[in-house]
Amino acid sequence: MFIEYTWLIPAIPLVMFVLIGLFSRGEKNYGGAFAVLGALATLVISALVAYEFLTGDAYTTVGYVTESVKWFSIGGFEITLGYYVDGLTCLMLIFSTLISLLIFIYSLGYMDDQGKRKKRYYAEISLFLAGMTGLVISNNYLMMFVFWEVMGLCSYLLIGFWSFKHPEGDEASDKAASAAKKAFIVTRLGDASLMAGLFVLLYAFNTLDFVTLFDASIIETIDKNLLVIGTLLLFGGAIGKSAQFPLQDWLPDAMAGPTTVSALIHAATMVKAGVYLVARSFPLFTQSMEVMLVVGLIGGITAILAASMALVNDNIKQVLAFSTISQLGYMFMALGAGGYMFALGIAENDTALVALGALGYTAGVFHMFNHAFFKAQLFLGSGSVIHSTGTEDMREMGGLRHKMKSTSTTMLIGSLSIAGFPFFSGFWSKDLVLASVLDAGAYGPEGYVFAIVWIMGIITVFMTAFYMFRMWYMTFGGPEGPKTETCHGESPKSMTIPLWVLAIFAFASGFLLLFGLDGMITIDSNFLVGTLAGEGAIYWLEHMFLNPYTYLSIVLALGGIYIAYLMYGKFAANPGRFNREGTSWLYNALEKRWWFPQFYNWLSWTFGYGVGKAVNSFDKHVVDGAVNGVASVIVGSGEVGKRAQTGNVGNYTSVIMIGMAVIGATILLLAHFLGGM
Amino acid sequence: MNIDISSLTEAFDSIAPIWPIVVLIIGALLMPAFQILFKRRKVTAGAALIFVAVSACLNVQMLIDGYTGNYHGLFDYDAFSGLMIVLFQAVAFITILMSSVSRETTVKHVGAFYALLLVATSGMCFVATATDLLTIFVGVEMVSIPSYAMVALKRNDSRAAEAAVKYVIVGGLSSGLTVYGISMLFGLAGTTNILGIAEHIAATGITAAFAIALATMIAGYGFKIAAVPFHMWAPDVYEGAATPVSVFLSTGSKKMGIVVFIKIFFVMFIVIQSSYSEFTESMQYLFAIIAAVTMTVGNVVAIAQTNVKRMLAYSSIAQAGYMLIALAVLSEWALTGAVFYMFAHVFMKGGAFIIVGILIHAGVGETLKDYRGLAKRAPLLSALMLIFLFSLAGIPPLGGFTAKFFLFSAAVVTEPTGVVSSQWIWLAFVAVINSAISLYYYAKVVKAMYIEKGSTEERFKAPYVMTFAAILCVLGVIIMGVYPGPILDYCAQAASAIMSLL
Amino acid sequence: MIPIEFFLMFAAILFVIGIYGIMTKNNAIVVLMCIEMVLNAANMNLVTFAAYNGAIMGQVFVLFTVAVAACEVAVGIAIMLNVYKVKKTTVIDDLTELRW
Amino acid sequence: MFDEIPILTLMLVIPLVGSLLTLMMGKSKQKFAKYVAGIFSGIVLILATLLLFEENVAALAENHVWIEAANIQISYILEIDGMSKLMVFLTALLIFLVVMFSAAESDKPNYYHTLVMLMQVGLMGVYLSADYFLFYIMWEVTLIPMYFMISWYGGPRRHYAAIKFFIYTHVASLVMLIGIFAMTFEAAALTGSSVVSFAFADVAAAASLFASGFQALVFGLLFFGFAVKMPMVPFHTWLPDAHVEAPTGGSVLLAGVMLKMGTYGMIRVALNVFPEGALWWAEALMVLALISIVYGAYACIAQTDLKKMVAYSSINHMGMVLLGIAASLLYVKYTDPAEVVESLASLGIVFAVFQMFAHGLVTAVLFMVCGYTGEATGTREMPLLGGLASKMPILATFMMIGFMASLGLPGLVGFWGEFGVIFSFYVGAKAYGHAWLIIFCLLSIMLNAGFYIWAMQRTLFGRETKKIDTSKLRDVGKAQGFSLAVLCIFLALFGMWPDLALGVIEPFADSFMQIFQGALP
Repeated sequence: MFIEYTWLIPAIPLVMFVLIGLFSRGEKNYGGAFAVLGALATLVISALVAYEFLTGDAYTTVGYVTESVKWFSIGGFEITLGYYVDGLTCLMLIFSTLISLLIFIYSLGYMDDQGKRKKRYYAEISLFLAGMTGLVISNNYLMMFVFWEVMGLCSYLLIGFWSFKHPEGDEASDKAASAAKKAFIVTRLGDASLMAGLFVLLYAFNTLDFVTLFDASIIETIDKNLLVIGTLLLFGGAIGKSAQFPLQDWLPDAMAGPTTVSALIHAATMVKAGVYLVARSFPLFTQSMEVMLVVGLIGGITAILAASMALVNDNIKQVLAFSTISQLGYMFMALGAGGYMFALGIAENDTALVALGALGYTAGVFHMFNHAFFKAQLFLGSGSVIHSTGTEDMREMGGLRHKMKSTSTTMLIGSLSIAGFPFFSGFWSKDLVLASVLDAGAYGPEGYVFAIVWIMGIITVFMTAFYMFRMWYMTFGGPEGPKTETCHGESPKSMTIPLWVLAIFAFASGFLLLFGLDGMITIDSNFLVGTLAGEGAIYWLEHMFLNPYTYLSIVLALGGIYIAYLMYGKFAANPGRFNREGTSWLYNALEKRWWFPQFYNWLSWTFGYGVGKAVNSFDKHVVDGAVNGVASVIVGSGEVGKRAQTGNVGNYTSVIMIGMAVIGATILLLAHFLGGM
Repeated sequence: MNIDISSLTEAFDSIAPIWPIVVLIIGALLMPAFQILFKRRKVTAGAALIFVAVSACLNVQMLIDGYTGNYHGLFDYDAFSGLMIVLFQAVAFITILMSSVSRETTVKHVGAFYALLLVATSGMCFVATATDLLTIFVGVEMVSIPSYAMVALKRNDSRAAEAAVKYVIVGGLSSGLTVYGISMLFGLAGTTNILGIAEHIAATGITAAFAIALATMIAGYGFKIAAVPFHMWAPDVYEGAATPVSVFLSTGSKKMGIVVFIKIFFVMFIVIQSSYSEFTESMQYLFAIIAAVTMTVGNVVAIAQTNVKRMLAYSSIAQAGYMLIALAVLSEWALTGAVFYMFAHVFMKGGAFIIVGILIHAGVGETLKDYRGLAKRAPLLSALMLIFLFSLAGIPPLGGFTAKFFLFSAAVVTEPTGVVSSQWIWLAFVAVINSAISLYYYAKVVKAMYIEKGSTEERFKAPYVMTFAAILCVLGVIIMGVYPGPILDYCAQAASAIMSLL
Repeated sequence: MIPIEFFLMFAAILFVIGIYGIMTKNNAIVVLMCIEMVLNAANMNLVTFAAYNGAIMGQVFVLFTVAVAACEVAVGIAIMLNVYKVKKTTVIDDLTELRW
Repeated sequence: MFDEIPILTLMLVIPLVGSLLTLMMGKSKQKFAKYVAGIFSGIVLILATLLLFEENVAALAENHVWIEAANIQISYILEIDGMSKLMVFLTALLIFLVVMFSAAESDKPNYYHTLVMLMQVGLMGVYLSADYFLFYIMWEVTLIPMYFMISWYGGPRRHYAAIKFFIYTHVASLVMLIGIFAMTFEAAALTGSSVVSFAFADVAAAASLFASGFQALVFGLLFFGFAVKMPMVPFHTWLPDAHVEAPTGGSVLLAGVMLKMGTYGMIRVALNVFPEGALWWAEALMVLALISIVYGAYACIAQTDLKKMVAYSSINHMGMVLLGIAASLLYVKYTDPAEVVESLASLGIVFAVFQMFAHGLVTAVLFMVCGYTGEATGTREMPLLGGLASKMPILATFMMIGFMASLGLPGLVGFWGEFGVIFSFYVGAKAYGHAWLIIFCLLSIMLNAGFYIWAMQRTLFGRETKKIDTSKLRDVGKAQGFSLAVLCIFLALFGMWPDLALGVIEPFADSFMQIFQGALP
């Protein structure tokens, strides 16, 4: 009875967007109220839908509910509009709407000083929410792509929110503008690849509806190469959106936007879309091991790369941004490993292996779920810090724990969670991820790749713990920094309440695993993944704590935390010792983000603008030059030709006679040869 | 003594084919009398106009009746000649209208001027009907000699005097060449009847004498149509002469040259084709080259002109080049196109010259500089000029376009409902490229009139008669553009009449 | 009887002289004379052919030509006088006001 | 619904009357010209909209013999079908909006509107006429008003631009004219009819009879004529100049409707009459299209003048149209006739036409905003601009919508054209065996995003410019705002519901491709 109204979920925020855009006016506008109401409504409906689906029988039988109307048709291809609800959808809906709601509420306080622009802000975040929810409920790739792009637009607008008239002056607004540009163009690169993927799939399947695409019997009939190409291109899209290596570089810059926006992008919407895409397309991806290998490897590289960059960064938001990238890396790791085993299992038709694959899938999605909460919490916390100190540079902070009690406490919870401190949510999913990656390492010819990926992952665990607590201590621990004196103290209730709510989730969301969430996270029943019901607490506790590597990761995490404490909490160890006072090659590499920004600048200036300049000058001088050249030749010959008109009739007669002579001679010759003369 | 009336009537009957011409000649003889009687230019002009009108009525009557008649093998009235006579009378009409008020033609001897004009007109009609080299020669001279005088009649004007000298010298030379060529042909064939000569040649073969004759006659009559390289007199004379005279020369005597070409070479080559097809083909190529060179030179040099009158002179050289396509293609359809083009050309070029004349008359001047901001000073005139120029450039839906449409199509496909022959497509390309080039300098005038700011904005008053003449031309242009059907039909009849000679 | 070539040659020479004069002479009057020579060369041809082919047409033609030539000269001389009156010269090299 | 009235003729007559009326208006009454123009173009727009939903279009055809002499038969034939429906609607809409937009035009407004109306006559004629003589006349008629519009209301180098535009396109039309001669007369000869008829139908009847060599040759001639109009690299250089100099309204019409004449003619004439020739040229078309696309996009990046950038982007987008056509050809050429799928064959044409329509709408917005920016700030040089968003929020919004639509953001009309064309090209290229070629299209997508976003950054965002006086910048006025808003609504409407247009195009494209394949040997 509720599922029929799934389409309302994106529709409501969309309506809000329009309403705010049209009717909200002036300084004191009700944009915020509209937006929050919209988010609340979406949350409610999502919850109802999820509840109905999970209790309904479709959940246990086919595993999805879908319904669609014809959108338009071209020749043989019919494109539909509709919803496709399954466990994954419900999960995504719940956490994205919930977190969005909290962020919107938080914004009421955080963006209160923005005056006229609040209208724009709330309109855009509503649209953003609409984009995400729409993406989640889409029943076909094209519709999904539309919302995918809508989100891209919103991220562009929101990152560039301060791209003109920045409170901190022109420099900042320039930075914001170029950050927005970078975000849009880089993700656009992914989108282009995704689009190409859609072409391949559309060509192969003659439709883009999930129902058909995920039908094992139909997939059988499709040319495998097309599938491989198609899925790889899809993954390209995911790389762009989820800021995976090598397209991860836009995300740190995207911090130029308001912190709430960063929270929205990192926790609830944008970057999750990439993971969602892969998770959603699992049936297609698992058609070949190679693709999954690529996914896993990319995930591993991203995880460690991003973590390494976070080690040395002094900007509180950028640290979080890097942590996001590296956590996303974990998710792809898990999906890759799971899919790999899955594909292998299908190929060798070994159900146990398939089950392991499903586990990896579960791990990936579960980590996304947890990450949403603690990342949202961390960002909002950092937001509250920035709000009260007015800076993002951690070196100017410190000792804030006394002035901002709830912020510091909640952020501590968040940090523990992301660091994988036992029993915090991060711990469960992260160790699940590592476990399945390790499993994957044991199977198949290319298994060793996953062994390497696992090593990357396990190192990342340590790094994560370290940089998170480095951040925490630099901000809240130690003596008071220059900006700490001038800060306004704790943030308003509208900001702290969401912090606490999120903190609770950040701590507790992991336990859901023990109460059957895993059953919810599963692929549709065409693929016979394990059982659709949750495995239950005992299974998972065994699975976790009988696994020696779990303890390894715990130890590493604790080690990371301890070192961070030594360096930045107790100042017992001077970080300078390790980077030779910032002169070491590695340190510079990290400072310069492994030279990725330089590389991309070089790339765009050479192959974008450089070629453009060349083409333009070619156009001006060669192509247009030819045209003008012809013209001027004709005109010039006119100028020359008129000089022949000397005005002396003697010359005229001479010309006449010469002409006649020539003609006569020709005719004579002709007559001689042709005229029978 | 008793006079046999019947013989007289016979005489009159037999003279029927040339009645229009006779009327004109009578008029020419009476002109001075009118001047002496009335001493007023307008009246004399009116009288001349009446004579032209009368002969036009006669001619149109005959044309519509489809009358054909032969006068002692010298004149042969058929659809073609009828149509051409209409054309020449139209030219005379326009010229008279113009000269009746133009300040350029205020001469003492008005009667003489109109006498000359009518004689020249009758000469052109001579040519239109002639079937014998003798009559053609005489006709051409009847046009040339009066036009020398008319050019010179613009008294105390150094440019006119000089133009007359050039004209008489070059003209004399070419008539000399012509006669020499004719004499050769006469020597070969023993007759001066064109068909007779042609058949004789076809029978006996191409000889050096014939070749020389051809060359001399091409040169001699090429002077009339101002085909390159016999064109150099044209710009000077057109520029120097009084504008009405320029109109007469560029629209009238040029057309007569084309008619001569058709009557002599077109016929001759087609007859010779039967026995010496390669020779004929090579001659076609010769004419094609002449045509191509003519239109190119005309257009390209016109670009460099700053004097509008002179520019128009060059442009009419180019137009002659277009019309020569008919000689190259040697087909009935091409001939139709050419005849149609002649009509269109009379109206658009005549009209353009009329506007130029009006501006000179009003003291505005004749260089591009003087044309600046004309749209403000004389909206109607500049609108008319715009139409004429665009028509010359071949912009639809105007007469110039339809004319080009039919003529150029003949280069692509020699006969309608005949298969496309790639033989003359290159000529079509040259032609279209040329008409694109021509657009450039016509547009320069348009730009001067409409876009650039003039030094002054005060209006001036244009003589009604001339404006009327211009409007007549515009009507012609537009009608030929929008509803060319009937005229095209007549042109087709004319062409088939020529073909039926063979 | 005199072979026809003689007359034709004579005519041709006359023609060429005339042409040469027209092209080279610098005095308009002289040029006019040369034109006459060309015309007369043509006449020469015509009568010759008429005589040898026994076709009377040639003679007729000659009469016409002579008449035409007369008119031409008359008009020509008048024009020369006119130009002399206006420009005080009949030298062709000086009559180059109209050009380009 | 229009059984009695000759509605198609009305489409030509109404604007003609309008142009004459506005022409008559002297100094005193010239300020009313815009109302007259508005009313007349409004009526035409209404008729066009009705036509868009008229099902039984065959009944509307008008056919009168016009010139019948010397076994030449020229008729006055007006017809309308799926493709022309859209184009006519687009023309009517843009003309109306241009009149609205130019309401503020103060210098000789009556002549301005005369030219606009005259333009409409020509454009409508081109899209409606079904006789080559008429078609060509209308084709040329469009040149003259545009020439005057550029040289009267244009920028500093307007004389150069105007004459260049005039002559360049005129040469192209003349070459096309030769092609028209060749095909019409040859058709008459082959069908053995005693009169040469210039009617589309009679010529197309001979489509299967033409010799292949002849087809290839004459297709080339026609193609040149149309390619210059499109414009296609390397025959495009008249376009940037014309656009930079033309007044806003002029650019809108030039890019919005006139360029479409090229691709329209290509489908209506070249493909229709010379299927075999078209196939012979298929690869060449594809290569040229790809060149236009990439070249245009790259040229955009280097531009500093907003309008010039948009002009080059038109080259890129029209290249897309050509690519769609090429896609269909490739598919037909390289698929075994037995297993040709009709829907796949017509796909390219469908989206080519759709892209024509989409680009018409989008580019109108672009030129309006760029033109307005130029008029308001006094410069269109991006380096001199910046941070305008805070001064002119409405303009900024419209510009953003326009740019987003043009770079193919889903939900706006531009996306479907791009998506569809590239997909059809993927299908064609797959048949051709070189699917990788779509990389170039993806590259163009990237570049589009690149230069549009960069342009926005340089114009609207970032620090507020100090180089020009921004103190008394005025945001878009009512009239301009209205026309822009209407256009944006259409962008969204067709973006959300492409079926509106596709439904009109598809039947046309299917029957077209069936005839096309039927005429193949």
